[in-house]
Amino acid sequence: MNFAVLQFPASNCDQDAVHVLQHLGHDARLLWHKEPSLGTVDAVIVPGGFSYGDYLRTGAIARFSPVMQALRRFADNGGFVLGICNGFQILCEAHLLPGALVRNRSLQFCCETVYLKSATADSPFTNKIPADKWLRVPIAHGEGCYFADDETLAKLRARGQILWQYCDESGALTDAANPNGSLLNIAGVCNERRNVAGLMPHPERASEGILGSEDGRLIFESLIETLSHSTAAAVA
Amino acid sequence: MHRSMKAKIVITPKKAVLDPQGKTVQNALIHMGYAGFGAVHVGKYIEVELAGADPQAVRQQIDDACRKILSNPVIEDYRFEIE
Amino acid sequence: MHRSMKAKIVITPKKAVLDPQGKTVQNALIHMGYAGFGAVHVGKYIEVELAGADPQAVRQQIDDACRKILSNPVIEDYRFEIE
Amino acid sequence: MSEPAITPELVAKHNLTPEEYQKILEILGRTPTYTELGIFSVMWSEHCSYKNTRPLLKGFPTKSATVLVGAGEENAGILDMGDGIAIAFKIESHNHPSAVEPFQGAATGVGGIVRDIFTMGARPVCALNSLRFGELSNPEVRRLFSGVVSGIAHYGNCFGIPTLGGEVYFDKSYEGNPLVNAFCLGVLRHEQITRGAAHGVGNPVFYVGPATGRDGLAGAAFASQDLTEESAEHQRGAVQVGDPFMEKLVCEACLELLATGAVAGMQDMGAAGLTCSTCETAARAGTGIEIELDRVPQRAPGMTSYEIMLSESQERMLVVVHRGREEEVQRIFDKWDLPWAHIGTVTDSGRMVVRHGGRIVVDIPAKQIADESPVYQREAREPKYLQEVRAFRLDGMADTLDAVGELKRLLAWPSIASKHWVYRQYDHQVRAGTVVLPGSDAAVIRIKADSLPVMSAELAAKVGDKPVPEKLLALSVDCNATYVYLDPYEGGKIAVAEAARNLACSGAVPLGATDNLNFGNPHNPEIFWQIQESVRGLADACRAFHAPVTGGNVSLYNQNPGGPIDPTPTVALVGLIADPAHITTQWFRDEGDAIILLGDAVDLADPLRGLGGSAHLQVAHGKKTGTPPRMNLEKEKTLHTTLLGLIQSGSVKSAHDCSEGGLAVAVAECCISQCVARGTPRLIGAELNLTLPPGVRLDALLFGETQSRVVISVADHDAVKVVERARLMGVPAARIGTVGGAPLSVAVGEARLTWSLQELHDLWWSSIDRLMQ
Ligand SMILES: Nc1ncnc2c1ncn2[C@@H]1O[C@H](COP(=O)(O)OP(=O)(O)O)[C@@H](O)[C@H]1O
Ligand SMILES: [Mg+2]
Repeated sequence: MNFAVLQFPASNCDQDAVHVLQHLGHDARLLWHKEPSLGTVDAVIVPGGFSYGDYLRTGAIARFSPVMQALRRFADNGGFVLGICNGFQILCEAHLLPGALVRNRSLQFCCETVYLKSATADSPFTNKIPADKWLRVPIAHGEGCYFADDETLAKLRARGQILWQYCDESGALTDAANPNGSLLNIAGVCNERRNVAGLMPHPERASEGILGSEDGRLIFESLIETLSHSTAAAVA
Repeated sequence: MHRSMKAKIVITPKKAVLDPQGKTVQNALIHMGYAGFGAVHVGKYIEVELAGADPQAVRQQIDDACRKILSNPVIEDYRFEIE
Repeated sequence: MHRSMKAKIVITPKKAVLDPQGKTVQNALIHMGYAGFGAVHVGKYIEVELAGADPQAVRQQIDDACRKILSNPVIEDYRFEIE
Repeated sequence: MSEPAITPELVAKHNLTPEEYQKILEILGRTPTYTELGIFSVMWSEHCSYKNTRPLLKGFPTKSATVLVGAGEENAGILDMGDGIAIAFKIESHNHPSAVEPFQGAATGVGGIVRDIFTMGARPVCALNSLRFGELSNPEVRRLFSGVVSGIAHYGNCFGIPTLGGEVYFDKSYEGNPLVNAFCLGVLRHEQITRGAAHGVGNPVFYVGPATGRDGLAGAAFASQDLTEESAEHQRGAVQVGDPFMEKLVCEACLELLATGAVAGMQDMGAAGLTCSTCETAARAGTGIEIELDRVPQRAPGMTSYEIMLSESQERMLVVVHRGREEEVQRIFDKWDLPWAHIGTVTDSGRMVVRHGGRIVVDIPAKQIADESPVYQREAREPKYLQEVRAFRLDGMADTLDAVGELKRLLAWPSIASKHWVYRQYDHQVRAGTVVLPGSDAAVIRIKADSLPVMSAELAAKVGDKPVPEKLLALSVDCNATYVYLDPYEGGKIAVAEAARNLACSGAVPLGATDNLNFGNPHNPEIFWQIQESVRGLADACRAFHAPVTGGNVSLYNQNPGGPIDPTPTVALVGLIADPAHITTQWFRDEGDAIILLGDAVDLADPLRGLGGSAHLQVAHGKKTGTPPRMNLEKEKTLHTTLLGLIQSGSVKSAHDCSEGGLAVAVAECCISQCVARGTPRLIGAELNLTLPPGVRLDALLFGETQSRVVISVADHDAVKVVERARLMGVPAARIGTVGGAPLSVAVGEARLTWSLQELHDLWWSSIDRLMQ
């Protein structure tokens, strides 16, 4: 497969995303935020980092980059997009995903490993994750508390757009397992059309044995599986 | 005439959004022994210097900027005045 | 009579101190094509609900709280009004 | 603009002695201008010139076959780590700025050290920090502690560098004068080493980064004074604010720029900003430099030449470009949307000439000011308090009656308790290289191909498609300042030995060291003696472990109204792990494994049995006294080689060194310190069977801090073989127990002590959280 990884001025997990995709045997290249077009790609990763120092609000400024206009067209055409951490925040700010991410309830940046439960296997990003498997994946963010109004939350639930939730070791969605105060323990969601998803945890940091967990691979592999069945690469 | 103006923008978290910072400040105030302090809300204050011409057009622009970038309508409200 | 009041506090970076946030927002606004926007300063806005009695005493308390915990006098200025 | 007249008072205000002023008159052959006086003042401050410590630093081992750039030559030293790859690393203090404004002080400390590393042409890949604060019961200390930690987190996280580890101690002596030492390591290919030298007469000099403001004016001089109420107040108007976003852009742009080959030399504007960077680059190249202040981007109107030259605005770099290649430079700066300006030229005059408003405001010989700063041989005198320290005996102090309670209190003591409240605020995994996270003895990071800076076309052609082999580095930063206070020489040795032991426990061999000497006022002969003795200790130990010192930092005048801080010569050691299979962590792994103590249970030659200066004395008896445990470097070295041999043979499942709190704390940590995920520790019990050697007290056996000891676990069937092998190597070794069961239980003779792991874990894990709530 052929992936583009967006690169904003202070993206800092861009290289990690490229690394893991290449490690899984796929083509991945960085795409500078000033690029007006994506070229031909199968899927796009919006990586983590601090796009514009995260001044104002996380992801607020990045959303206006030229490459984001191209990304919007790509997504509108059904192209697959995965936002990780800051990438998730950017996609929410750009209204490609519902809701918003606000400051952790601890008011502190939080870097630790969490358990993630996939709420559904029926998505391009979760289809290879066994129902009884909680992923062990790190988080690293200061503003990862997921918020949406009640009406939006109800819709997300009804349509199965909640993809990942923070859980404990036994899979329970407890408050103690929630690292940032996210509503419904939400760690990641997708759009209504199910081609755009975002999550706060970092699967790219948990995709190699030497890093202590390979669970994150399942997310990339789900996407790759989906891509191998989808007909033509979307172009934008 | 080109006047030098200033937009003073206040952005506050929507009521439904968790405001842990407000809570923390409130607790700190209580801790310091200040009596009679109620709820605290913490938001952002943005000041924009404006070289622009006509106040009406500027007002329009600031409102636009507030909606599009300075605030996020999902979680925040904004208000501003121009001086 | 006990009146219900509100303190509206604005905390801004001191003039001499670097305000990277303001600078970044300013650049973004310029990039987005807002003409005539000059320097931008980003600070904090805090609203405190006051149950307290006499406005004079409250004013003193808020000032104290601003100095001691709400602002960082090393790099920030504050001002407030009570309504 | 009228400048103040140069008076003796003004000279004194600049921290220059009358003799130093005489020397300035000799160098210039005239009265300095006000701006020149400012320049001499910062260049000759301790921070920039090491005038009080230079003779001592000569004692460090600084050369070895692997040293590519030695200590003091450049902004950071560089070591070879094989396969054409090198590492640049250094530690630096930001103590005084952090005392004034903890968040920004610590943040800019990180920014400064990161710049020192990419200035060398290296890509920064990880950071560490070493922190000291007063006691957490004091609300002001809590404010400093949380401000410093969030400042480090803010800068490092946003820049995108993993903060892999560090240390934090709490002690009254740091009240009001916290220590904030930040370490950064970068990697590069040998050919990519960049010099901070202004080579090439006629080459243009560029300024890149944000505009200059009145930030941190004369910060270098400030760092070289006692911290008084007044200086803190004075400093207030000028606090430096860091912008990690800008730094990230500057770093990426500089690395991209270096790959063009258009750069002749590069230096960051750190302490003393434009002054230091112009002076030093010219001095290193033996050239001169001429700059025009009107071209320097300025944030505030009406800045004087004095202010512009001495400003410490952050995230700025000075870049000397090969003539004719200016456009490439501009293209890259523009790509990254960075402000830049062409501010001057390299000359052959040997002088640093500064123009402002059409006038020459500075004209001084660069080499003399940079290299001929005054050097002082300060008077050293053994401190009086040491007599009392040495006289301390255990006689009047009863042995423990409550070992169960005392271990709990030790684990909850903030200096021993888990530091996860700190490191969970740091992104320690960004760049997907962290193999051992904070929480074990040493952090381990893998260096992969994409960790290296981009290559120039020329270098890429030379290197070809040869894949870069992945490397594993282990890092640890250590210093038990209580030991140093009680015996500077032994304490100095122990700081290095503990760092080296932490590396050995993780499976690494030391490559090199960097140190940060944090002390009080050197004009006090007793403090100078502390410096001298502890440096001697550090040097001897670095020699013993074949760890050349590649550079470091000196921070003096760390005092508060209550007196000087405990002498704190922090040491960071970097080591190489040869094979991923050798990576070892500190927690017990499998039920039924044998627990083996390598090293003596107690040092019988030590009359205090390892309790002098121990955490136990401090926590259970409120005493910070007694001669600290002895450090025999030969013995320690043998322990490390033996442990590494065992690790390489594949028989070691876990290894943890005994440090503060002795054997009991070490074993408890082996049982409770593995963190699987949020709220999910892995607790694994142990059953120890200890014997009290004749004449040894129970508290000494459990909590004594006898040096050169490591607790390992091995498969039951390997135990006999491992013990034999260790003994054969000359390391005392004994099986002391077995991994498994629900509690931690220790049998000593008749006595049987038992602890619930849940309780121990809670005390150890959550103590700092609770104190910070
Ligand atoms: N300031 C800090 N920043 C990051 N990690 C830290 C910090 N302080 C302590 N740690 C981590 O906590 C663990 C225990 O630290 P410490 O008690 O100093 O270990 P040791 O006694 O083995 O040197 C180590 O992994 C260390 O890196
Ligand atoms: Mg250790």
